[in-house]
Amino acid sequence: MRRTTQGGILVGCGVLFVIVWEIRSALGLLAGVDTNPQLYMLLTLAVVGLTAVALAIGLIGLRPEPPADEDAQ
Amino acid sequence: MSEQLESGAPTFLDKFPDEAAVVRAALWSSFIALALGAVFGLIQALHRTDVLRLIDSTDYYTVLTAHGVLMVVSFTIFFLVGLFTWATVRSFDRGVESIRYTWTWYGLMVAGTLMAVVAILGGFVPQTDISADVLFTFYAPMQAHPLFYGGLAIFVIGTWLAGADYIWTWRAWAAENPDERIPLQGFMVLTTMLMWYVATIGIAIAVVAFLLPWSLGLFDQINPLLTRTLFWFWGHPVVYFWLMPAYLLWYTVLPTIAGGRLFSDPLGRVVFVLFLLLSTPVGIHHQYVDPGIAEGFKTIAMTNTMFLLLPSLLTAFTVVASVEHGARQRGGTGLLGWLRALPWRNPAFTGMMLAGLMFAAGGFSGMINAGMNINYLVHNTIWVPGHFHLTVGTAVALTLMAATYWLWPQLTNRRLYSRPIGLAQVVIWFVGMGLMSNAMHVQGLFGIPRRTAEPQYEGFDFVASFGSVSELNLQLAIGGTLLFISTMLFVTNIALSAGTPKLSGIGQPLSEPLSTVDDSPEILDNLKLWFGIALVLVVLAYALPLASIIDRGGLLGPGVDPVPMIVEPVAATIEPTLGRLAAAVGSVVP
Amino acid sequence: MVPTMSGENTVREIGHDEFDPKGTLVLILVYFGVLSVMWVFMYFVEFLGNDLTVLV
Amino acid sequence: MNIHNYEKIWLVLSMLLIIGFISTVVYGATAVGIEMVNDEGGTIDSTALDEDDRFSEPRVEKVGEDEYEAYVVARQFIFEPNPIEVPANSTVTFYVTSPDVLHGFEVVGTNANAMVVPGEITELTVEVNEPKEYGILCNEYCGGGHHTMEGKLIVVPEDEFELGDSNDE
Repeated sequence: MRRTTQGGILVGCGVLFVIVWEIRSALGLLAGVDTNPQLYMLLTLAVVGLTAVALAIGLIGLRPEPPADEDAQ
Repeated sequence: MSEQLESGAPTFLDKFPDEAAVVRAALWSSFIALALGAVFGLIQALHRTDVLRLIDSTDYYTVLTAHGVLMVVSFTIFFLVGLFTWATVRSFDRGVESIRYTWTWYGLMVAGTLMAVVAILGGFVPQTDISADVLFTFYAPMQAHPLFYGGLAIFVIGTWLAGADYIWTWRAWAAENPDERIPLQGFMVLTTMLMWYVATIGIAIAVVAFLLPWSLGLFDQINPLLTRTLFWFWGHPVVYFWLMPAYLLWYTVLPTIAGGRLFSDPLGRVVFVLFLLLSTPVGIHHQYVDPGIAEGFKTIAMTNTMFLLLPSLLTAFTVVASVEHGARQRGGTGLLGWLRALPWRNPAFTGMMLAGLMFAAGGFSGMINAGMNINYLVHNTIWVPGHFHLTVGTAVALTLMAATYWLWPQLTNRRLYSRPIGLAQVVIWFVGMGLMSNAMHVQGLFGIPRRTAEPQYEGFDFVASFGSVSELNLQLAIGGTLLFISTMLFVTNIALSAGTPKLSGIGQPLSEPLSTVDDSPEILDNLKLWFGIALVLVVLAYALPLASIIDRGGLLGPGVDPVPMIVEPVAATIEPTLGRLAAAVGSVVP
Repeated sequence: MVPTMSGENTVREIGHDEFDPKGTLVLILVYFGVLSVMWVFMYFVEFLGNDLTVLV
Repeated sequence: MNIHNYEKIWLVLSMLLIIGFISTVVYGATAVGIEMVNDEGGTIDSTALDEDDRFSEPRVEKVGEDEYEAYVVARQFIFEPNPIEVPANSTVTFYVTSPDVLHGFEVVGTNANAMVVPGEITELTVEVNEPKEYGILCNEYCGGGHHTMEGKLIVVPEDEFELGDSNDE
């Protein structure tokens, strides 16, 4: 599988971070689960960081956009 | 980076150099307001969360007024007039009728902004009596310096003249092309400006008939519920005025950048007509828990507001379908696998998509705000700023910034200074806003108020149902800091772009819609009809509530004295007597 | 005007009649589900379950 | 006009969503009986609260079996009376007005949340249950000391409640 581009990793991990972190609020409000904030933050960063590394070394892969577009704007 | 893809097509600057200069000026005015507003925003985020307090808490309200006015009046509306000038000239494919006239309305808007900003920043200088610590909503009987109201009036007149400019171009085009349908961008510009004419009736009456003469001392009593209602007459449609430039970009630019075509031109027109019709007769939903307005009027406002969800829900479908079309044309396959085929490394595309994603979340909190009785839960809590930082603060702001990455080369014939910085900027914004608005929504549910320097009280503590208030504060502060960094990256990136070499032939034509206007009924383009219906709807929604308010409190409400907002730190202690003293002194000095 | 921005990126041209936005439909149905669940939660749990009910 | 079938499906679902929202609110208003603050509180000369029987001396009054009225003045930057004391398991109607600028009247962490406008009287009826202390805060910006404007609502056990306790002067 081809490696994901740096830009793709940045965008993907930014979105992943927000989603994983928002789940904490959802757990707190909807389910009444009070997670430890420090621990949860560490966990979030770990999930996002591991995903970033895995994407970077091609362990998991997303096909990047066609190269022709790289500098089109 | 590899070389710029050159289509060989002329840019907007090549075709319309004079108009491009106006557009650049308007956009720069917008970015300066954005940068200043971001500084004030950072001060606030750190102050109210008690992370870092650089200013006296009394001055917090000066900062808050400046942040509000600069962001939602100057940043958004300067961008709007710049973008609309571009869209009008581009879509009718003809220059403005008089470039001097165009510069005139731009000049008026600048003058108005400067007046209002001077009045607001005067609040930092205790030696003057110039002050406007009245926040963006300037509810009477809090009184600002006349310069503030005068500045607002001149700014709004500038926008009216801008609208007339677009109509002028349209009429000139229509005289030469009597049988043609209005091009889509032109249609969007015109319906938005017609909506603005309807909406600004409220603010014009409030400011010119009441607040300005009252601040000049021509009369000394005012009906606060009347001016507040007139404010919201304008104060809700103005949020659509902020949003419509983003919609215009989502409908007409985003599909092209995604490599596709707009799914449906006629539905785009239906959406803008719905906004023209329904944006204004809804303002009373900001007054669900106001005294002096009957529940029936509030129910009507709620019903209208709920139906106003329709054009936004339709937009969600049309825009995502257009992007999907782009992805499939780029070779994307599968039920959701096409998402991978999109140009995620392009900051213009990614920024607009992230803005749209946050708008989906902001749409939900907006639905809660629109619900009449559930408003008791969230009214004036920080939930509300949490909501509008997702809508105007991201759906609009991030879209405008992202679109600038695409638009700026068309206006300057220069490449963007750095696309990677641009990409990082939009992602930082998304993460920062994710943190900040999440914390704001949750705090709001715990009853923590908006618009306050120190949400910490002596007699009680806020009860957090999970986590803690201090943790949420930290989250809010980190989010606000990221947003500040993101704004600075954006403005710097654009400023540095002035130093990149001039190129030629980098024009980017926009793609044609899949479903064109030809198969839609001509009545859609009958702007007079829609404008007339919009006016009728406004009369239906507002005639009775306004009559009732005037009947109750009088045009110039008896028994309400002005309270000038010339608050120096000393006068703002908890002693209420001092507050009243300041008011008494202030009423002698109008 | 050219139909698309840059021919190089277009692997295939897809016209009006051959395009069904089924991915969009899936995404928007998920959004519909989220909205409905969140609305019910906010109204019936957060609001109606809250203290000091305002009455006539 | 040519609208794709999927978009028609979405149009129908959108309308259902909108109608669902409105129905929920109507259910709350009718079946649960939640009334909005409205125009029934009446008007008042805000420069002459001293001459008004109710607001010259902000207080709590008993008006019926388990029914109380609280006359509250919200001004820069205090609530009067403070604290507001009411007995448990009663129905309390707040009448709130302002002699100066707009204020907010929010019983913290509850649904009792309304605007206070000079010249108008905000009327808000709530049911209070077991003994508890609530904070009250102003949630509409009202001047440089806005963040210091707070009060208290104390729900006391029925057998400990005495009229007049609420007056702080």
